[in-house]
Amino acid sequence: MNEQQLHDKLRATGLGGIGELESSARDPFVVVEASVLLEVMAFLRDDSETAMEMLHNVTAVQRETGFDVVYHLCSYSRHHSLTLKVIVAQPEGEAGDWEPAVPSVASVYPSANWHEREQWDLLGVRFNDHPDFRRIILPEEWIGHPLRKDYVYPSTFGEIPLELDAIPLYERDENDPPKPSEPRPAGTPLTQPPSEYSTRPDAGGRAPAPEKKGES
Amino acid sequence: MGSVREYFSNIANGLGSTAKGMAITLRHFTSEPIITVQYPKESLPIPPTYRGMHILEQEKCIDCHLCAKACPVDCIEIESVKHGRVLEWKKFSIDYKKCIFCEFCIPPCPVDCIHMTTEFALATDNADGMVEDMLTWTGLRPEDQAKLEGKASPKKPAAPAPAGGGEGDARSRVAAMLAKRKKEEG
Amino acid sequence: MEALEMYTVDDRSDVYTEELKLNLGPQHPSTHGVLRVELSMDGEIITASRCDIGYLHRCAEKIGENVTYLQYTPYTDRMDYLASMNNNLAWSLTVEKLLGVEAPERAQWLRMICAELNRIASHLIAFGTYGIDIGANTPFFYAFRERESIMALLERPSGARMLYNYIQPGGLRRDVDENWVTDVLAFCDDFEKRWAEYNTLLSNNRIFIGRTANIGVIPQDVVYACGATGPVMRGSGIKWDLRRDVPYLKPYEEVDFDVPVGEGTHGTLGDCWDRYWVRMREMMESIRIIRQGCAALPGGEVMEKVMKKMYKTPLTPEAGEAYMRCENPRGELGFYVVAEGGTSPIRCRARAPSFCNLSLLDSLLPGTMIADAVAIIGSLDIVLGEVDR
Amino acid sequence: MGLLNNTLPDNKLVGAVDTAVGWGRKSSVWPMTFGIACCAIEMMAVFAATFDLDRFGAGIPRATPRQSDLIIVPGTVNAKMAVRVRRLYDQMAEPRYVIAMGACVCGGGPYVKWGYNTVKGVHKIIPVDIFVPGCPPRPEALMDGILKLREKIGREAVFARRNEANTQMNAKYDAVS
Repeated sequence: MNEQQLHDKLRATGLGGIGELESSARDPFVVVEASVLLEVMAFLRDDSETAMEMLHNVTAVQRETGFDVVYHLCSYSRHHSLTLKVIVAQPEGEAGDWEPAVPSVASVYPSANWHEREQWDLLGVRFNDHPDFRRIILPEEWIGHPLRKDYVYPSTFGEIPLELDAIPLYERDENDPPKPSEPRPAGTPLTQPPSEYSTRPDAGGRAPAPEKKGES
Repeated sequence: MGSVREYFSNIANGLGSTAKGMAITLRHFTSEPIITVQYPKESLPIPPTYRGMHILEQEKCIDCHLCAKACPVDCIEIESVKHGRVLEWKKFSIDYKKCIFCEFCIPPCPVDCIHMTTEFALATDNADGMVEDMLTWTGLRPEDQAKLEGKASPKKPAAPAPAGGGEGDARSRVAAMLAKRKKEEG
Repeated sequence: MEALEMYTVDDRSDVYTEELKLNLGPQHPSTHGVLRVELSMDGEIITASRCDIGYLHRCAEKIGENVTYLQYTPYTDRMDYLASMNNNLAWSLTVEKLLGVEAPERAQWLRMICAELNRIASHLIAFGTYGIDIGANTPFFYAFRERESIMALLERPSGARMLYNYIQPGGLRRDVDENWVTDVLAFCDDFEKRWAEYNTLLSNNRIFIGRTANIGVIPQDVVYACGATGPVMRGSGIKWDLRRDVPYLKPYEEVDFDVPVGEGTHGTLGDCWDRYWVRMREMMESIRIIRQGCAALPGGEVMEKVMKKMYKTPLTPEAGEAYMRCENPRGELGFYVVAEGGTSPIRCRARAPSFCNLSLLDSLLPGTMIADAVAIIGSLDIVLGEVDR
Repeated sequence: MGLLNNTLPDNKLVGAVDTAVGWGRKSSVWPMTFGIACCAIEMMAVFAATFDLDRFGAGIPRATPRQSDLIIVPGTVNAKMAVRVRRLYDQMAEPRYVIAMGACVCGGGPYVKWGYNTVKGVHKIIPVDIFVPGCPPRPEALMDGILKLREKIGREAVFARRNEANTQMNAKYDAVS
């Protein structure tokens, strides 16, 4: 089945909160309300025609208006795949450390377990009713979620120096401990480029202006 | 009784298959060519496309910083002063603590002045010794100096780039550079 | 689990065993990197296990959001460092999908040959290190000898031994030299003889079979539930290969090859030996693909003309998103890229096959002996660079 | 040892002992089986038949830090791993040597700028004897580093440097940890 047929099939179930098939992007996707996510997943897995045996990937994407949580499902017996999306809009007046929450699908697809833990670890998206909800990659004591756009790069982790020009552990003077460095502004990388030329001006990702070259 | 037989046949099987493997090893020991490379005396053949240490043809370089811009890790540092078309060089260094030898600095160069050589042995015991200076001279060359001071007309470029492909030239320069490095070391 | 009950629920009440917490890794020769597994032991039986990963987390996704599309290619090399060519291929295909371009025909065929060569190199490492895990040191040296030949072949066009950065969005960085195809074919002939020796050395060794058969059995429903792919999936008898079922390169539609699956040769379907044997047979299938690829290699350009300027001006795809799956030696690598204009994506997610395969481990280990744990970890063939990214 | 160093005159006998012990040490530098990332594969290639590190007496990778003289740190060290690397180094017996293999370990490498999690060079954690840059270095480059280390060991006075330096260093580390 192609995506259109899968979408029609989903619509025919009578579940509310299933959006249109968006084909504006390269891969078409279906936007689903968080409230019916588990039902939709269970239907797609159990129906003999859709037969989505595997949840291939779970991704959270931070956008300016909130977070998208993207689920890639695929069927190995029917050779088709579908992308589902849950959009969590950022409420008005919420600060940068706002944590969106979506229901965990680990009860339907156990493979979501690690994926969801990773998204929590790196992006700070909560998955409600997750069986084992803790950080997976970074240490438990880590502060912040590094893939956020406003993440503040740390200069140390405990005693471990993370900066390029840090004093080595074994050369430190116990009587004169190194001063904690100034907190860098959010989003600033750990090392500054050596000269104004050697970094791309729009490396932040969002600025669309293409680069003008003096030479060409 | 059957289990005892099975036990011993298992042992016999294990020994038998080990002996088969040993026979292969023995065959390789006697009849296969030796593949060990005696490193300090010889080395594996390195293709000319190998991405090793960089080399800069300084007289060709026009200080456009395109290589530094293309670098994903910002390991190239360039500093120079432009006097018209004459360049006063201060710095062109590559930090091998950061360089990942991806070769992205080579294709953007409009005058084809930066190349990668097959030199790979960069081991050092100095934590700050991995920043390699690519310049063969710093400041102005004597003839440029004279021209600038005498206010000579900047019609001619100070260092005319050698015509044709500079490939052979770059290679010979690599040889000279390596010889220089070797001399400094020992 | 039978063994577990036999030992824990026993009537020898005078034999008192205490639960022992054992840390396997992160520095351990048989964990294939810096994996840490917290094991609860009852005597020699594992009662519970908990994986702890993240000792090789290298911020790849954050970097992807900050460098340009082209500059990210070397970072994909460093995810699954045993199969850099396949990772480059997956990333390039994702960017090409986002841009809506396609590589020239010669580039596609060369991509396939290089990717298959790298698949053999990767499986050779799996073969050699699995031997060491089980206690056979010799296969390691044989595997590395053949791997050196592949390194030498791939070094010629790409310029590096391991992290090639050769396949790039739009094609290949440079064409291969004129003798390359002949040398690849000569390697194929040589490798077939070596492969037979490997089987005598390890695959059919009685002790090796005893250590791996009927150990770490993964049923098919667990494979689907945990999202395992690649040889782990095929070892359980599921005949699925993206190269055959969803061909992501045109040449894969034209070449003829089989998809080896586990058959339960030495007992249960889906045990360690089946997974190992799937890898061994995949090497021979790769040789078949390479032979056909070399025979049918067309001429022409290897890089799309419009893409050549990406070295000077960064690529700026339109807003959109693309998800691309590729069959890597360890399973299906998926790149999910979200672009909003600009020279960098706003999200760059890598769905790593080893990450999903490793999530099986916690359910596999309880009930087995500690020595089998090593065999099971080895049979999953994980690369920690890819698990943690 | 410091006592010996102070009392023994700098004569030919002490020099001969120095030379003999130095020769013995440099001819059996046993590395530790320790792999982190990409560079570990090239390190394994060095131990394999094509390059055969055993020619220099360093071909027996030991599985435990207690038995090894040399720790080759092959691959990126991140915040989580740095504690373990430090502990492994502490567990090694004197004299111990460290080779930093690869750009990540020499000074951050590709992860120097955006790597929120990586240590920018393992010399921030443990003292390093030889740096081998490259990403990853060729096996020959690592062997070049090991040859340089052998030279360095051969030049070393047996009773002097390392004990002093390491006692001071350990005291400092104990103070900060």
